[in-house]
Amino acid sequence: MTLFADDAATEPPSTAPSVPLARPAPSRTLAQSRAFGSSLTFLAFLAIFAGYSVWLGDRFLDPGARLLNLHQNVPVLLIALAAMITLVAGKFDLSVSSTASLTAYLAIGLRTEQGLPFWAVLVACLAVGVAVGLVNGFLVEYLSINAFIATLGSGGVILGISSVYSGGGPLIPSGPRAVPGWFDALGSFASRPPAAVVWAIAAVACAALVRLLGAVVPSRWDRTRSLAARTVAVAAAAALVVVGLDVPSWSGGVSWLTFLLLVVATAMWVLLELTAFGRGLKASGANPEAARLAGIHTRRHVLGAFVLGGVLAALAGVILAATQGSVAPDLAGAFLLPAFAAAFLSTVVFSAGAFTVWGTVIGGVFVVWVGQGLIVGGLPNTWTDIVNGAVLLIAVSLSTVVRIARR
Amino acid sequence: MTLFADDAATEPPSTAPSVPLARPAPSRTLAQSRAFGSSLTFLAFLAIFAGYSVWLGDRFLDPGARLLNLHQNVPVLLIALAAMITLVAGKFDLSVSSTASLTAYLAIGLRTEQGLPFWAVLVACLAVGVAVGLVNGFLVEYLSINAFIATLGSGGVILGISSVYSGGGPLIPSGPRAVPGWFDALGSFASRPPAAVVWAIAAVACAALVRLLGAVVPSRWDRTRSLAARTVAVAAAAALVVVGLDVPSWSGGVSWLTFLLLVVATAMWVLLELTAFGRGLKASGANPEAARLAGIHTRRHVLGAFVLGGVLAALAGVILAATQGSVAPDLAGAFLLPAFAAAFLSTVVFSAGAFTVWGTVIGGVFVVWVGQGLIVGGLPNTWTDIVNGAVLLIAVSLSTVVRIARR
Amino acid sequence: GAGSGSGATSGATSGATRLSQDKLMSTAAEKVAAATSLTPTFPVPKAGFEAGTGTIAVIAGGLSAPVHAEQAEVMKKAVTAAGWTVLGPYDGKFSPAVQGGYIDQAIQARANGVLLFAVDVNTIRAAVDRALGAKIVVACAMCTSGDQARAKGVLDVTPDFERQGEDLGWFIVQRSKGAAKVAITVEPAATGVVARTRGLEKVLDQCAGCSYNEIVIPAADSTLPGPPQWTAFLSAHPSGYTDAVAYYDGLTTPMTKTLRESGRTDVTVSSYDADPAVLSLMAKGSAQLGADVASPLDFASWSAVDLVLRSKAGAARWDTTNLPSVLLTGKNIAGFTPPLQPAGDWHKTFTTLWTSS
Amino acid sequence: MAGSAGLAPTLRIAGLGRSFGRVEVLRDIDLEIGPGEFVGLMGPNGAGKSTLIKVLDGVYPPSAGTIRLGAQQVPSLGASPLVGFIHQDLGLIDGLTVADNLRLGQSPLRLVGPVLNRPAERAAAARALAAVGLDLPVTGPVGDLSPGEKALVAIARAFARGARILFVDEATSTLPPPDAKRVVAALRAMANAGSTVVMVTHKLSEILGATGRVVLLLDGRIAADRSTTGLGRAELVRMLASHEKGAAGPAGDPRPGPADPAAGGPGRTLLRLDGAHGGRAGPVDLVVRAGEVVGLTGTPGSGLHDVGYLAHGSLRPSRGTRTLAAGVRTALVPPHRETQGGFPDLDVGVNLTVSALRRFRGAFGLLARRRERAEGQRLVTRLKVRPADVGTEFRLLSGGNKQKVIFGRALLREAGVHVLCEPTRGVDVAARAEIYALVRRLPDEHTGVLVVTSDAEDLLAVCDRLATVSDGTVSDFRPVDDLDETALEAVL
Ligand SMILES: Nc1ncnc2c1ncn2[C@@H]1O[C@H](COP(=O)(O)OP(=O)(O)OP(=O)(O)O)[C@@H](O)[C@H]1O
Ligand SMILES: Nc1ncnc2c1ncn2[C@@H]1O[C@H](COP(=O)(O)OP(=O)(O)OP(=O)(O)O)[C@@H](O)[C@H]1O
Ligand SMILES: [Mg+2]
Ligand SMILES: [Mg+2]
Repeated sequence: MTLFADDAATEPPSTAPSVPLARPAPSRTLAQSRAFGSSLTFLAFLAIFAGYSVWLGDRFLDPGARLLNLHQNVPVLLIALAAMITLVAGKFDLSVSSTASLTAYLAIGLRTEQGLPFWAVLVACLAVGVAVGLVNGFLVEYLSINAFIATLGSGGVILGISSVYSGGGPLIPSGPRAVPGWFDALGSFASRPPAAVVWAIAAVACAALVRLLGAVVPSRWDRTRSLAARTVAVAAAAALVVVGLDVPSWSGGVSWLTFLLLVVATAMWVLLELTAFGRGLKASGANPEAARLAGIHTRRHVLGAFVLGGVLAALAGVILAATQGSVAPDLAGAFLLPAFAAAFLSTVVFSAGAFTVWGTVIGGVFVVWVGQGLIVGGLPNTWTDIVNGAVLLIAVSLSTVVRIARR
Repeated sequence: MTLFADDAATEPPSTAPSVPLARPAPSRTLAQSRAFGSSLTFLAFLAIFAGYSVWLGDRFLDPGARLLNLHQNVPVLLIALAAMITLVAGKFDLSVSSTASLTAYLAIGLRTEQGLPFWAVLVACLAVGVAVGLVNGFLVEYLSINAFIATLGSGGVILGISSVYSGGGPLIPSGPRAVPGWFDALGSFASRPPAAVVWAIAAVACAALVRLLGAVVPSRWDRTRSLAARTVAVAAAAALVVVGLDVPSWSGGVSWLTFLLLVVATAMWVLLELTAFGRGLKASGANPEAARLAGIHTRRHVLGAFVLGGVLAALAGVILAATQGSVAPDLAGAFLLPAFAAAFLSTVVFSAGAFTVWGTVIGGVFVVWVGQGLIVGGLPNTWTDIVNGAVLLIAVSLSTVVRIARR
Repeated sequence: GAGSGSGATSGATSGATRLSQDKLMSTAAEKVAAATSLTPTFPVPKAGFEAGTGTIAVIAGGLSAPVHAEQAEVMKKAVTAAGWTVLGPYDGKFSPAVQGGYIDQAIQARANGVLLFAVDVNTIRAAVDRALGAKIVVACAMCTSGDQARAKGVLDVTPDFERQGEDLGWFIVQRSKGAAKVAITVEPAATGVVARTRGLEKVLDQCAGCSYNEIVIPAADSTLPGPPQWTAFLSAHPSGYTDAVAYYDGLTTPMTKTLRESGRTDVTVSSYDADPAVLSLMAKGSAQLGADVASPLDFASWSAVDLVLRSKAGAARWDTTNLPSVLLTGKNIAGFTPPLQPAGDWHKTFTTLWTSS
Repeated sequence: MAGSAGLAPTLRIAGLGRSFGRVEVLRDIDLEIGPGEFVGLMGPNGAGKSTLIKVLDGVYPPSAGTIRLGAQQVPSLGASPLVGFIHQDLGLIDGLTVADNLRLGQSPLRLVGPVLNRPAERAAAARALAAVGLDLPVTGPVGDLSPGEKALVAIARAFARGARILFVDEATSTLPPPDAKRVVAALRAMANAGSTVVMVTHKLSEILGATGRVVLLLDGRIAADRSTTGLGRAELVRMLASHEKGAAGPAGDPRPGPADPAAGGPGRTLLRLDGAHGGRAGPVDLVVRAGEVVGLTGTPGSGLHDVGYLAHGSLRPSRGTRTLAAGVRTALVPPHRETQGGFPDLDVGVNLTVSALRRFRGAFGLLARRRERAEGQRLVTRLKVRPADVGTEFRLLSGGNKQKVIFGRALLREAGVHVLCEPTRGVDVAARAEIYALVRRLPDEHTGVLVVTSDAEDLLAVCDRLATVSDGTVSDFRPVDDLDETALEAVL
């Protein structure tokens, strides 16, 4: 920071009266109400689940079943994250589900039909994700095609490639060149990382919470006091949750896939919040022109987002193949809308307008749980669409309604 | 013009050399190159069809078959127009296909099950469209919910209503309360308006063309000369088309549905281009804040767009019921992506970025024709997705590539 | 996959012997007469057993298809009649990912059995393996799961799809007097369709004067206007074809519609599934419709429940992979009352069996 | 770079040109700027000032000419860490925090691997802000800042990046005088310390007060280039005017004579605010009568513009009342033209007529598009918008020309009450005089004007009476006749 070494010297006394422009209390209150307002949707979902718990009891509050929902939706959530990352960059990527469908085929087909070693299969699948991302990014950023139509077109091509590859039929692995056992096991809810790993994660999450709470503690408290207070608060809350919700029985329910999802989401959160790339991406999405003028290579950033989206979608496809054990045409096609719904939910679950990683994951899971509660509760099948849609709308509108009412 | 009534008096003489309205030369070229650049995609499609004609001959250039494609896709195109009108307003409406599915049920069910007179059935269907539009508009404009997620949610609810109404099954009209014969006939390709009507439309189209050409004729020509030149040009082109493409045999192929589509599209074009509402809608879509400050009731305009979209989608559903004769769950679900593809194609078919009515209709039909040509040409089915997607991408990118190259 | 392109005309493949015209027509008459009998014999289990109690998850291929929704309810009724608990019915949404997910939920809920309706278990292999591994009985009504899956323990309850294709084939041969040119729609992703097509083509291969073309229509495209592949096929072949086969009745309506709108009267559409709408048209004597194949859906659903109960109770199973079906044509349609089922109170037969040891 | 911290390399531009299509926006630009120089770049709207700066930044490649930085020839200056640019719209990203905006485009401070050191970045950001005399929480979004704060943040960013040559495009045009003064003083200090500063401005006082050299750009060419030492205001005005035929009359005197309201002075009351609250304004009591021009001014954060919105009706009073005389329309020139002003992708014609469509209703209630276009074209010519073509897309216009179009839109509405917020923001000297003349001509027996501005010159030039806004409340009105600029500043 050479510039600031000699600040004192270069600064003219006249320009540095350091009189703050009036920025009174309102902005503080604004920020606070914003934090509250932006978690309202989250609270609304919790309220729904509380309602379910009263209504359905253990049939809904069944840790195993709920974690199974999470496990089963890992591919959808990965696709949602893929959609989210391009949305952060201000673009649509409608090809994510087609990419997943393609790599699902390749993950099994390249082994059983072409006989590639399995590591090569995985590399090939991720390479496909990269290639798809590069093509999409090229179309959108270098040929300036509207992302919606560009990825609609490229999605069609990708799906077409999968149907050419498969001949339009399903692919059922058989014969001597089977996929490795661990790959099959990966898809199973029963294959789980050691409990220690899960507890370690929980510990890290608590630590993060302690840190985050720093923003809430009155600023006049000194460091030690604040830290102590926060630690006690988090520990108490954790104990309550552990005992109240019977967490030890849950903790065994975190499958490898769930674990993988958490790892991926954490990595993406770090990427978006704690790296220069993430910052550049947000800037490019929010105001590409300004970002470019600020010296950010917006094209490369957006291209990077498409590539990352492609890789995540490819990963989702591979995992889908693992959970299914076989592949049918457009296996992931039905995931497109739920994935986008989760991504858009993230703009209200934890934030007021921005797409977030954890909002996507949690929003996606919550929607699944709402639906599950209805099915468990025995709502006639014909009604589920209505109630699901209505719950989504209510949860989302709550935050804005309250915001409007507060004005 | 009270303000400018005294312009001549107060204006310094030097600045008022009676500047004629003719544009200065440089911007003229700009406008021309823009017009050319924005019709490149259109030309690319024509080139593809020319290629098909050489390759497939009468098997592709079969007026009856091509008009049948148009006829069959009228519901899709109406849904595309519904999607387009909200896109003009800067919003997404993902509920259009669900609305169509619902009104398809109602169109048959309210008559055969509830026994309403058929006019009341039609009114009820359109009323459903209005209601859906009002709800969507309310969610988006008054509760400020992101349109993507709002209409995803409302679409779910609407679809749910249709499945509750139908009990989840299909609806096959039978028994004494049949739908009127004209309604059944409406869906048929064989029921056609008198040829005179078709010719009248063609004449109006030619007149419009004569008028539009006014922008191209050298401005130094006087009025009579210009009019004469344009008329001759259009008449010659029309004659060429009539004889070369055997139009008399086509003209008989315009079904009532196609006619209806043309009427609806014309009405929408008038609304968007020639009314204050259309102008306000475009402004609201382009910059809502600026529009509001300029005195436009943006909320009402956007609400209006949603209502119009709802009505068009409802109409599409009614027509779908007429063409199908019976209704199955989520009949129109598969139309959502093609409809949006057509709407987005309109941003490149005839314009450089703006959504247009005729671009939507023509883009939608062209995509269908491209696919038909491929299948007729015997392209293995597994390849159609690839080629379809690729054609879409190439057609769309052409205009931008050329634009970039010209810089 | 089994799909060849829509352009590939097949002749006699793999050494199928062609029959002489006389032999062909007499065989056809014989086969059609047998297939059109409205009172086929149903296999009936004899041994009774004590059903006890347990839980069965019911998963339909996709509830948006009326047949699936209906049969899911039939299954539910049967399970309840046996005094067992039902999970579901679940909507498989025609997505293997969703269907497999519900099987995993059944495992998680410790169900004793999984009842599938028209689900391709091969596309959810991993979930089925997990269920079988957890000692859960998996029975599938209206499925051709294949030898591999059956060997693993999947219980199919179904008519012989290949036979249904053959029946339709013989009908077409007879109708055209041995000179049929057939457009066969296929969906290579659906094993049932593939099996029916196999049977159909096997018969047509024996007919020297017959030929056929396959038109691949992916299920996703089957609801698009036309469907596009069919519209294009018609404009590519203005004449020459005598017959078309829709791979299920959901396609029959749009296909006949498109035929009518292109002013074609030269092609007759035959199909499977005996959809009420199609049957009512056929009963009215529609010239566009050939034959339709009816399967004993209700009976299959009940039989599937019976199989699960039997497996749980350790009772001997019976052969359910060859349920009868009936070929419906303009001639016998008047005498047919849906659904296709055994005569008498057969529901009672089952419930009695389930409570007698 | 610690050693050379003081001196910037010399910048040499030779034969620089740039065309868009066939339109030559810049031609034959020759400039040599040495270290420590503070150059003011002037010229009418659309002269090519912003384009010149964008070409130097590398946003557009030049069509001709060379750029040398020190001894080295470079394709553009954008890549050099020694050069900073602040464009007309500041280039900040509203959704990101102040700290993030400050770090954009700088090499990131890292913790481990690619992970950023957030606390260090925040500290650095706070230091950068302090260098321009700003004290803000760096974790809040930039969108919450006032324009003045944003400008200072943008400048702080450029300095923090180590820039020794700084190009500033009208950063002060959106600022109220006190903030503008601070910004200019900060730039002057940088120049004194050996940096090079090139500032685009339309404000004569800034040229005269701070810069050492003025470059006048006309029609994409350098028309004059001289030192400001010994240059008087009158001489500068003459210099500008001598190159602008036609605009000379009014431009020569930025303060035309006092208003000449319709006979009989102010007429009936058109608009009245009684104890109205809205946004950060309130309680507001205000009356606008026919035939008068009412002025309002105030400091940032005072809720000044909210009073404007209240008067216009785009902000509904949460308390109190707003009464508009029967049959009276209102029109608004919004304060922030880049975001609130225009429809970038629609053409100038549409942008002009959008508030006055009712005037172009023809047969069957359809728009008479020919008449509409003709009227738009007339206004474009009248306001000297460049390019003078209603078919141009709005986003292609230069900043000042955008302002003219938005002003034209308000005129076309034929409203009874015109609310003009910052009506002359970013327009050139000639256009400013033109706008003053137009505003003076607006009030009559049916029309009143409310000018809401932080630019004192506007008030003196057009208003009959004025008041100040502070903390959302409006002070007592004073007639403007007996005030001059210094007296006015005393009032503020
Ligand atoms: N991308 C572009 N395409 C075509 N014309 C352009 C483009 N960018 C700028 N112009 C034109 O170039 C001219 C110069 O614009 P520029 O923004 O440089 O003016 P300026 O001197 O900064 O004016 P102001 O004082 O109003 O900001 C204008 O007429 C503008 O319309
Ligand atoms: N909606 C808001 N809520 C709270 N504070 C705000 C809001 N908008 C702006 N501010 C704060 O107010 C201060 C001044 O903003 P600005 O410069 O826009 O004021 P102004 O122009 O005098 O008022 P206005 O434009 O509202 O009439 C800034 O510090 C900004 O952070
Ligand atoms: Mg400028
Ligand atoms: Mg302001």
